[in-house]
Parts: sequence; structure tokens; C-alpha cells
Amino acid sequence: MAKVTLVEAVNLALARALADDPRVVLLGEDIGVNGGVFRATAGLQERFGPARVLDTPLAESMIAGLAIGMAAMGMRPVAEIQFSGFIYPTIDQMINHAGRLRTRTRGRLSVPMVLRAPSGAGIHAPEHHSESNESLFAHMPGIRVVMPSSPTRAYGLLLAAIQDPDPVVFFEPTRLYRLNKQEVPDNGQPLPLDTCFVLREGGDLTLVSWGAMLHETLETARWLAENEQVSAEVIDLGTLSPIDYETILESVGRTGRLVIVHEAPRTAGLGAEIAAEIAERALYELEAPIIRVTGYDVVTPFFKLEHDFMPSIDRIRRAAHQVLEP
Amino acid sequence: MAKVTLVEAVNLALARALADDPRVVLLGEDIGVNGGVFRATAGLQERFGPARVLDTPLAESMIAGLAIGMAAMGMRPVAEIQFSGFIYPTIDQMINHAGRLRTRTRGRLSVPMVLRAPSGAGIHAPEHHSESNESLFAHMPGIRVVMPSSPTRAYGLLLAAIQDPDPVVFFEPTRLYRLNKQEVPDNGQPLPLDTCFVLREGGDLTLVSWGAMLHETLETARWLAENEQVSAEVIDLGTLSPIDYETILESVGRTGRLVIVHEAPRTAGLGAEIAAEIAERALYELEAPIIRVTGYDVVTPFFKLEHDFMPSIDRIRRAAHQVLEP
Amino acid sequence: MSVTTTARFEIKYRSYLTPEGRLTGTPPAIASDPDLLKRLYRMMVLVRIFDSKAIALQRTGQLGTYASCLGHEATHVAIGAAMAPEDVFFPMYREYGTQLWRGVHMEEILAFWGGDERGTTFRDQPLDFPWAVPIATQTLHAAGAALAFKLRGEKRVAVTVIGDGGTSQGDFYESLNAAGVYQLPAVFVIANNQWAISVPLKAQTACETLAQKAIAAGLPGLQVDGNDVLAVHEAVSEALEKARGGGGASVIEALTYRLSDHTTADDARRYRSATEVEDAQKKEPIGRLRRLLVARQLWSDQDEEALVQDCQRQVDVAVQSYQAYGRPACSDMFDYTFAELPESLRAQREAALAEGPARG
Amino acid sequence: MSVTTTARFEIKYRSYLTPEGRLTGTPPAIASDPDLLKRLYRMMVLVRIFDSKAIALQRTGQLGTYASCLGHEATHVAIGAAMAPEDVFFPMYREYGTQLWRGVHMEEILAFWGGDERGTTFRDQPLDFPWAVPIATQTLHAAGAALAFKLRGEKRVAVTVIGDGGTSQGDFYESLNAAGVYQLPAVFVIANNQWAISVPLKAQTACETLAQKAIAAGLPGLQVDGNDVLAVHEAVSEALEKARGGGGASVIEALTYRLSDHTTADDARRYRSATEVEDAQKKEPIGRLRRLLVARQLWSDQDEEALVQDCQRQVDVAVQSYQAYGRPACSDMFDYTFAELPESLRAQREAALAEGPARG
Ligand SMILES: Cc1ncc(C[n+]2csc(CCOP(=O)(O)OP(=O)(O)O)c2C)c(N)n1
Ligand SMILES: Cc1ncc(C[n+]2csc(CCOP(=O)(O)OP(=O)(O)O)c2C)c(N)n1
Ligand SMILES: [Mg+2]
Ligand SMILES: [Mg+2]
Repeated sequence: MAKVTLVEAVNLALARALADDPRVVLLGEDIGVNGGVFRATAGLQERFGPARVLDTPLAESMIAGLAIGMAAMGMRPVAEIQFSGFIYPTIDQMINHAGRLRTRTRGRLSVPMVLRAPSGAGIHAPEHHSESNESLFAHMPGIRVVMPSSPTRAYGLLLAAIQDPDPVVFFEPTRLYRLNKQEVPDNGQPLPLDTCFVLREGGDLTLVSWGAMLHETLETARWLAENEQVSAEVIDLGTLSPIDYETILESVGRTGRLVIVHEAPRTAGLGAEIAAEIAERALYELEAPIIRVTGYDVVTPFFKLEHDFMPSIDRIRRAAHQVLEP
Repeated sequence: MAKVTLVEAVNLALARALADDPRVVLLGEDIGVNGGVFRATAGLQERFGPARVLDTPLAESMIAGLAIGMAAMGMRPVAEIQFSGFIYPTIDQMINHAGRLRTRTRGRLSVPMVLRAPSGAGIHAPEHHSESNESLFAHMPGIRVVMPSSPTRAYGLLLAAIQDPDPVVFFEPTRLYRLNKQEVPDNGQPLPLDTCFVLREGGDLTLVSWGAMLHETLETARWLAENEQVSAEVIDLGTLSPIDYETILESVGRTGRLVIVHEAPRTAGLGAEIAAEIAERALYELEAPIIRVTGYDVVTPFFKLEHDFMPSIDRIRRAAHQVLEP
Repeated sequence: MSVTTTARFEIKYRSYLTPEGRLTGTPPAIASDPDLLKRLYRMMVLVRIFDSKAIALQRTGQLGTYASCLGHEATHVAIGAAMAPEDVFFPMYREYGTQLWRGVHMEEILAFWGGDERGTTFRDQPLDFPWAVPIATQTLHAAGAALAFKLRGEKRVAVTVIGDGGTSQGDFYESLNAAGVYQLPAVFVIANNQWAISVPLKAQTACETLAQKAIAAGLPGLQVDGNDVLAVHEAVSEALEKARGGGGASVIEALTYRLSDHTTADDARRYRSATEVEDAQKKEPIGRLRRLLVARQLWSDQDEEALVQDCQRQVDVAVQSYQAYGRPACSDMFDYTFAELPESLRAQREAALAEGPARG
Repeated sequence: MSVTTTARFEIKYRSYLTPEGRLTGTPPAIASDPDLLKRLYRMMVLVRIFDSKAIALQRTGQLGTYASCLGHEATHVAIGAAMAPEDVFFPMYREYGTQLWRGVHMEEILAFWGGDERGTTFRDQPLDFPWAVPIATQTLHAAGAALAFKLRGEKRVAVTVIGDGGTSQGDFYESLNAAGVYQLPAVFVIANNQWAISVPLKAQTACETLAQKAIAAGLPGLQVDGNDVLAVHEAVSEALEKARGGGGASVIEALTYRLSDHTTADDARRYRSATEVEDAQKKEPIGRLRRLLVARQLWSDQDEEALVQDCQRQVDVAVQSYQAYGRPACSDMFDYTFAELPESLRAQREAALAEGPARG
């Protein structure tokens, strides 16, 4: 079994879904012959034909709207948005239709679609190519939001998203696309969408993160273990909405300390949601204030300053120290 | 001085801005001869002419995009979106341009526009006419979000929004549009956009809310005072982003107890932001977990069930009791 | 050559049944199908009686805001009659004529405007989309459905209706463009009733016709008299046939008039003249079809009386069913959000149920 | 009559300068303005030398992703030359020819692609909009600016460029519609370079021309040879004049070809044939203008050599200025978010500054 990168794992999962389920259709800009600007769909049109892998005109609202119509008619469209900075024109269709068709029709019609988009900064990309906007989608009822942080989880979570009977927005951290490789058995096995993943066990503090920031978060945990004999539990949120609070609560119940790390701006970011919920449900177990380490409340800067914007290992470590010795 | 409703106060402020500043222009669907579907612009086209009060074609992305172009060229456009359920097509323009033109050009160009939209449920309106989506905008850097809760504040905050050199999204709670009247001196005085409003002082617990939910929140405070000799401080957030945390922290420092009330769905709602920030900065002053009383994480139901969705006085009171006797 | 002409287009207009009820030109085949003409007539009358009842219910506090279809009956009913059962309809919000023809129930329509999601369950019409209040969004769903039909090789067509105002939305344009690029089995009907709430057509667009918007997507565009049920039926039937045969999508602009207020929440006297409405009244669709039927001795005063009575009875029965809906279960709010209730919603659901039904 | 024609349209195409450098038809006045022709030529050559330098910088890790304008020089430069200083330009992302003509500096362009907001400060061009990466969004800003000019009674025009792919976006259509309704002083140039990254024109739209999209907004649409600087200059000048005189907006489709990869991050060999590119190469804009100038004895080999040297020197100077930009201040991230720093950002700013510059 060859090792694959995260973007290759996405490709594997898409191929598997196309092979296993005739209802699955991919659509998006440049996903056909070109194989996607990140190569996530490389080779798929050649293998499955242009009726399964469709290039679309350049229009994101259209992509979302087409997917809704296709899904309601029994297909399983997996739509690609080229960068999360261009996902905003889909919001109207996603919140006003994708997320509500089931409830508005009392289950008569539903929208089993996936909207995939690369997400996040750190690859020296041009303006608008480095945004993290998962919290906008997490606020939408009736929509699942998922973000993997490793090739294995990309494969399993994407299969789960495609099989899910409801709309899923699936963010892929561009910074991790080619960062490292894992053995990913192409076994068609989905991973659950209703649980977090504990990537590292520990008893001194809990670090919660998702997507690319898990890279720095795990590094911080390793550093703390090696240099200060501090054992940090690291939780990958995986599915960002609806959130599996049980896993986090259980962990915080043991550690009494929580740091949340995300790249998106702080205000009304998803870290706020987790901090608020955990503080409400576990206030008396907390030994220190919950700290959020996040992007600042500024526009994601052009790339010369992008690393000034993104949470660094230094910042995460400092937060860890703060909760350890409040 | 006659007493006016909230929607009349909006009208007064718009008229005043049009009269005082030749750069101010209103645009939106049905705002001209018709005076707006809620009559917020009634009489203004007649008074100021069709070059100051423009009916637009039916296209929300267009409305936002036009306003950005106008604002960057030195006008002060005040655009109306007919209902907040139709505001989603503006998001791309707001986040990708309105909120970032200043920073992207290092201050060379800026976007002094206001995007007004009615917001919230409770008026037996059709589908998509009852949404609360302020937290989506609160997550956007470079944009102010404001929501008044009385005729006086509607007048002063709207004037401030129009005078502000940066983009402001201004939500008007439809449920309050005609609920009651206040004397509003038409003195052209803006209210500050950087502070909360303490509507009622109290020492036992702090209630934070905004928009229409302040109605139930204040009623709860009154009930607690009359029936249980509990004195609740009631804070109207007013400007929802950036948030004035000092006022809230000062209050919670005294009361040790905080309940946040909002109508929007709970997950990633703005209540999470406030709870997270206060819990981080005032953990040791808190005598009880911060409780959020919010809409549920479901699609705003059609109106037969809208009151089952919206926080009730019962729910707010129960939360107050919980923080009082944790 | 330095200057050449690279493309030419024209927009045609079709009308057969004059306001006086006379046929002109070469009318389509249905002109000689009395049964179909009478079925169309009956449905148009039913819709009108239903419509005025709905307004009455709203005025007496028994219904929420309601969007009348007064004046649009020919366009709406003809679409329904032209479609095959396996086709799928993507309405905006006032096409009751199409919906009733296709098996949506009057009490479902009332329930929708009565604030009850059960109104969109369409118990005898499982595939049609519910009403789309966000203007123009439904046209993309129609294109998506048509794409599904095409990819699966099904001989089905997606039909959608949009208003004159709606044609200003980017979504409308994007849906036409998709329909052109993918040669989709779709029919886009523009119900041009001259007004988008208070905005008249000339403030909506600088176009001479709305049919010409098709040109921007490489689609054929046609104007028809939307108050002429024969013209609309013919145009939609031809477009359906073309689409079903793999010939791609069409745009049909049906010229009609909104004789009522925009909705019961609107007061059209604020922005348009009584004269304009009176003029339009003279061209309304039901009278002209009745005059044709009467002239051909296919219809009598007795027929009319019996029809009106029958329609009124049907509407009354529907109103009763609507009133028997009662309150939806509070739990419904949660139970259809996802196929399966997520853990995090379970607690919210329990809390909500514990509240008991809200006032308000 | 039962069937009538209600509207007719046609799209014309203009081209004067053949690939061989010969003039055909009745060329516009600038054909007999050697100074202007030479200025246009000089700028086109400068842009091309700048462009290849930028690619070289990217390849050697001194610049981020860069979007080449190779092949678009005639279209871009002609727009710049036709505009008045007080007009405002709303670019997409590769119209360096227009921008340089209007006073944007090469080092600013490099700074933008080098990941530095200071690239958009346009020190000698205070009003033009910065690049708009989200496709088609800029066309609405142009319409908005034009609306401002019109409302204030200023004789200024907003000019925007969009790609063939961009014309599929709803925003583009909505901007044309607004321009039609309000009779705006705006010019929309479609730089149709046949490809939107890997998507060829025929997969983008079923239209025969992109100029015909104007019809959907009631605007005039015209096709021109986008590699013919005379044709583009004439068309844009006429459109500007019309707009300035209160005659409303125009759409101009300039037919050109993207001779390079989409950006330096793209590899066009994956999706298009070498033959196609070679064929297009034969029609590229700079050679044909040089051939005209040479044939008219307005240009010599020595002129060419001197020009190339001069351009190279200018580009080198610009590269040095760019390289001297250094790192922006971390505080910039905060200081331009709002006109005045809100209290809540103050703490974040202090924290960020305390971090010191990040790795990465
Ligand atoms: C996206 C959106 N914006 C605004 C509205 C509010 N609104 C409801 S109907 C309407 C006018 C629609 O006019 P038209 O498309 O001509 O259809 P008609 O009602 O005349 O049949 C408006 C502005 C809406 N429902 N959706
Ligand atoms: C809204 C949006 N969607 C997607 C992209 C990614 N993208 C950048 S350029 C491009 C193709 C643009 O093609 P065209 O409009 O023809 O312009 P060209 O690059 O050919 O000049 C795409 C899809 C984007 N920048 N913005
Ligand atoms: Mg209309
Ligand atoms: Mg192109």
C-alpha cells in the first residue's frame, strides 16, 4: 500500500465513491481534464467519463444551486468550490435551500450533497485564497461541516460526507494537502461524522483544534511532553457542526484545562462556540479560563504577513502555559 | 415632540442624513414611491427626489456591489435589503470587498456604506422573512454590525452608522418596528458605536441581549424585581461587532452572573462569542456558568411554530434562576 | 472586411385568443379540442375562486400573508396542462394554477401561507419543489434537476416560473447559462406581470422584452400573450417536446398582469394608477376564454353557474381541511432538520418539548 | 396577427489591422496618428518585457503566483489609452497594460503578487480600484462608481474588464442590468481570451458571441479583434464618448488569446493543444503593430533595440524598488481594518506585535 498525501486521499475517496455509487457525480470549475487546481480530481474524468465528472461554467451560486436540484432528484452531487474565498456566493443557496429543504417539506425532499472547498492560509497564495470561514457554515441549521486533518481522515470523512443523507460542507486544509503522507487503505470505509478524534491522549490539559492548525497543535503537545513533561490531550474536532461535545467534556473533565486553536478570526469563530458550551457545562471542573488561540479579527493579510496572522506554536504554547499556571 | 415608533425613527434618521449630507443616497427594492415594504423610507423619495432615493432592480448582490462602488467614490450609500433572509447574496461583496477595501489599499479607498435589513421573527411573516443572521456578519473583519432595540437608539445608531467611515450592517428588529413609541428628538445626534447601553441597573445578575429579544429580557428583569426582589442589570449590546466588552465585564465583575439572550440559532451565534470572552476574562468572578438562551439549532420554523423557536420569558427566567442558584 | 455582422437574433410574439374571445392567425391544435379547453377553463375558474377565498381568509385573520394569482390564471394553468406527470415543477410562490393541475391540494397551499410546513408535503405530488420565496433561486434547482434527468437519460423536463423582477437576479442568468451549456431539458417561463411589488418593468430592465434575456445564454426566447391560454399552452408544449427530445432548454416570456396587490401585505394603490389596472382588467384571461367557449356554444350560463357552485364547494372543503390542520408538533422543528437527530440537538429538542406550546 | 416579431438584434465585429500588419476597411483616425501608434507600441512592448520578468521572478522564488498578460497587450493598452485620467478603472487581475498607462507602477504590481498590500496603494493613481480576484465582483463596483458619477453630474466613466469565464457570473449580468436601467456612464470590456483556466469558451456558454450578453440588459454589444490595438482603441473611445455624453453603457467583447498558462501555478499543456497555441501565436498583437509601423517606415531595427533596452532598464529599476519593499509592518494588519482602531482590536494588536515577526 502506497503512502498518499491528503489531496491524494481526497482523490481516492472521490474515485471510490464514483465507483461504488452510480448516483455520485462530481461538478466544479476545472475539475475535469485539468483535474482541479489542486489536482484533487486528477484522472477522474478520464476514468469515469464526462457524465460523472463535470466541468462547470464559472459561477459558484450556480454550482450550489445545480447540486441542490440534482440531490433532490436522487443524485449524490459532490461539488468543488475552487477556494473557500469564493464560497460566499453559495451561502444563499446553502442556508436558504440546502439546509432547509428536508424540514420545509417534512422529509419529502432532501439534499444529500457535498460542497468541497480548500481552506486556510500558509501556502503563499494570492489574495482571497487563504480564508477560513467554517464558522459561517457551522451557524447554519441542517448542514454538517467537516474538516479533516490527515490523509486517513480526509479519506474516511469524505466518504462519510458523500454517503450522508444531508448536505455537508467539506473543507480541505490546503496547507496539509501535500504536507505529509500516510498509508490510507482504499477500503471504502467511512469514518463517523458524529465524533471527534483524540489524536493524542494526555491528562494535564486539553487542546482542541481542526484542519491545518492541528499540525501546530500536535507539535506543541509534543514539545510540552518532551521539554516540560506536560501531557496534553489533542482532540481533532473533525466534524465542526454538529459538534460532538461528549468527547471534549470527558477530556476536560479529566484535565480541567482547555485551549482551542483555530485559524479563522476570533470573533464569532467556532472556538467561541466550543468555549461557551464547555464553560457552561463544565464550569466547576475548569481549573483555568478556557483560552482561544485564533487568527486575529482582521482581514487575512496578503501572504507576506500570513504567518503573523496564523496562530503560531509560540502562541499555542503560551496559551498552554497560561492554563497550566493560571 | 410627537412620539414615534422604531420604524418611524429609522425614517427620521434617514431623512435627517439626507438633509444634512449631500453624499447620502438611499437605494433598495421598493424604497421609492412605495416607501419600503415596512414604510421605513416612506415619503423620502417625494421629499428628496429620485436621485437621492433610488429604487433598484431586484438583485441583492447588485445592491451591495453598487453601494461599494458608490462609497469608494465618495458617496454615503444607505442600502436596504428587504428582509434579512434575502441578505445572503450580499455576503460575497460584503466580506470580499466592503470589509477589506481599506486594508487592502492601505487606506487609499474605503467603503462608508450602510446595509440596512429588517431582522427576526415574531410577526407571522412568510418563510424566509424571520431570520436572525447577525453572527455571520459579526465574524467579518472590517465591518461593524449594529442592532437597535428602541426608537431612540434606532435613530441615534443609524445616524452613527451613516456617519461612520467604514461599512456598517444595520439590523432592524421587525418585531419592534411598531411595538411601542418613544419621544425621539430629531436633533441629528448620533449615538456611539463603541459602547453597550445599560438599560437597567442591577447587582444580582447581568442579562445581555440585543434587538427584539431585549423586550422579553427587560420583562424578565422587571418580573424578577417585582416578584423575587432580584435586581438584574440589563445590557443592550447595541453594536454587535466590534463588541464593547468593558461594560459587560464591569457588570459581571459586580454580579458574577451572566445570561445572554438572542434569537438566532445557538451554535456559533454571537452569544457564544460573548460567553467565551467573558468566561476567559472573568472566570474567577463568575459565581455560576454563563447561560445562553437562544433560538434552537433548527431552521426558523414557519410562523405557527415561531414562538416555540424564539426564547420566551419563561426560558429567560429559568436561566436567571439557574445562574442565581447554580 | 473591417466591420462584419457575426450574429443576428429576433424575438417573436404569439397570441391567438383576443380579449374579445376571438381566435386569430393559425391557432394551435387545442383550439379544436373542446374537452381540453373546458378543462382549462374549469381550472382557471377554480383557481380564481380559491384565490379570492384565500384573500378573504387573510383579511379575517385566518391566514398569513398571501400572494394572489389574480390575472395569471392562463399562464399558470396552461403550464400545468402542458407538463407530463413525470416532469418536475419549480414554482416561485403564486403558481397555484400549475400546482392544482399537478395534484397539489388547496389545503396544502393554505397551510403554507398559514405558517405550517405541512403545506409543502404535497401528498399527491411527491417530486415538485415547494415554493421558493428567495427570488430566482428556484431556477437553479430546475437546472440541476434537468441535469440529473439528462445524466440519467430520463425523458423528463424541469419547468420553472420566474417573475419579471426575478429576471434581474444573477441566479436566473446563471441557470439559463447552465441550461445552454449542458443542453438541459428545462423550460423557463417568465411570468411577466409588469410589476415587481412597486417596481415597474421599465425600472427593472432596459430590455425591450424579457424573452431576449435568453440570447445571453444562447437559448431560444419567445414572447407569448400570457392571458391567452392557447398561446401559452402551445409555447410550453413545444418547449417541453423540444427539451424531451434532447433539443435543450427554452425561455418563454408570458405577458400578463398582476391584477391584485403584490400580496395581502401590499397596497398597490400607492404606486400604480387605477386606470392602468382597469385597462389590464379588460385583457384578463378568464373572460376571453369564456367568450370563446360561449361563442362556440360549448358553454352556457347554466354551465357557469354549476361550475362556480362546484368550485365554491371544493374550496370550502379545502378550507375545512386546512382549518383542521391544527398546530404542528413542536418536535417537527427538530425531527426533519437532519435525517437522524444529532446528539447535540437531542437536548435542545427535549428542552423545547418541556416548554410546552408557546404563546404568540 | 398571431405571430409577430417584437425585437431584432445583431452583433457586429470590427477588425482593421491584420496579423500581417496591413490595414483593411476604413481604419479609425488613430491610424494616421503616428505618435499615438508609437506610444501604444512602446507600452505594449514594455508590458511584455515586464510580464516575462515577473514570470522569471516567480520561477526563482522572488514572487508569488503571477497571472501573465501575454497576448492581451493590445486590448489592455488600448483601454488605458482611450480612457481619460478622471475616469476610473476596475480591473480583474491581469490588465497591467491598462494600469501602467494610467500611472500604476510596475513595482506596485509586483508587490501585489509578492503578497504585500502596499502594492495596491497606487501612489500615482489614487482612484482606480485594486485587482479583483473574486471573478466578476468588480463589474458591480464599476456600475456603482458610474452611478455616483451620474448622480453627481460628473462627466466621468467607469471602465471595467472581465474575462470570458467571468461572464458566467451573476454579478456580471446584474452589473449590466444596472447599467441599462440607470443609463450609467460605464464601459464593460470582455477580454475573451478563449479560456477560463482549463475551461474553453464552448464549455462556458452556448452563446455564439459574448457581446450578445449585452442584449439581456438592453445594452449595445460589439465584438472587436482584441489583438488589433486600433479596433479596441476605437471601440472603447466611442463607448467612452457615448457614456460621457449621457448615452449610457456599452459592452465590448475583445477577441484575444491567453498565450501563457493561466497563472504561474497552472500548466496549460494539461488541457490544450500546442497547435492551438501556435495558431494563436501567429495572431498576437505586438508583431502586427510592429509590421505596420515598419511598413510605414515609422519604426526601425534600431528603434526596436533602443526600446527593448529602455524597457529592460525600466523593469530592472522596478524590480529593485519591489525588492526594497521589505516586509510590511505587522501592525498594518490592524491599522487599516477600520479608520480608527476599535478597543477590542487594540489588545489583539499589542499581542501580535509582542510576537515579533513570524516564521513561514
Ligand atoms: C431574493 C429576494 N429579494 C427580495 C424579495 C422580496 N420580494 C418578494 S416578491 C418581490 C417582487 C417579485 O417580483 P416578480 O419577480 O416580478 O414576481 P411577482 O411577484 O410580480 O410575481 C420581492 C422584491 C424576495 N422574496 N427574495
Ligand atoms: C469567484 C471566483 N471563482 C473562482 C475563481 C478562481 N479562478 C481564478 S481565475 C479563473 C478563471 C477566469 O477566467 P476568465 O474570466 O476567462 O479570465 P482569464 O483568467 O482567462 O483572463 C478562476 C476560475 C476566482 N478567482 N473567483
Ligand atoms: Mg412581477
Ligand atoms: Mg479567459
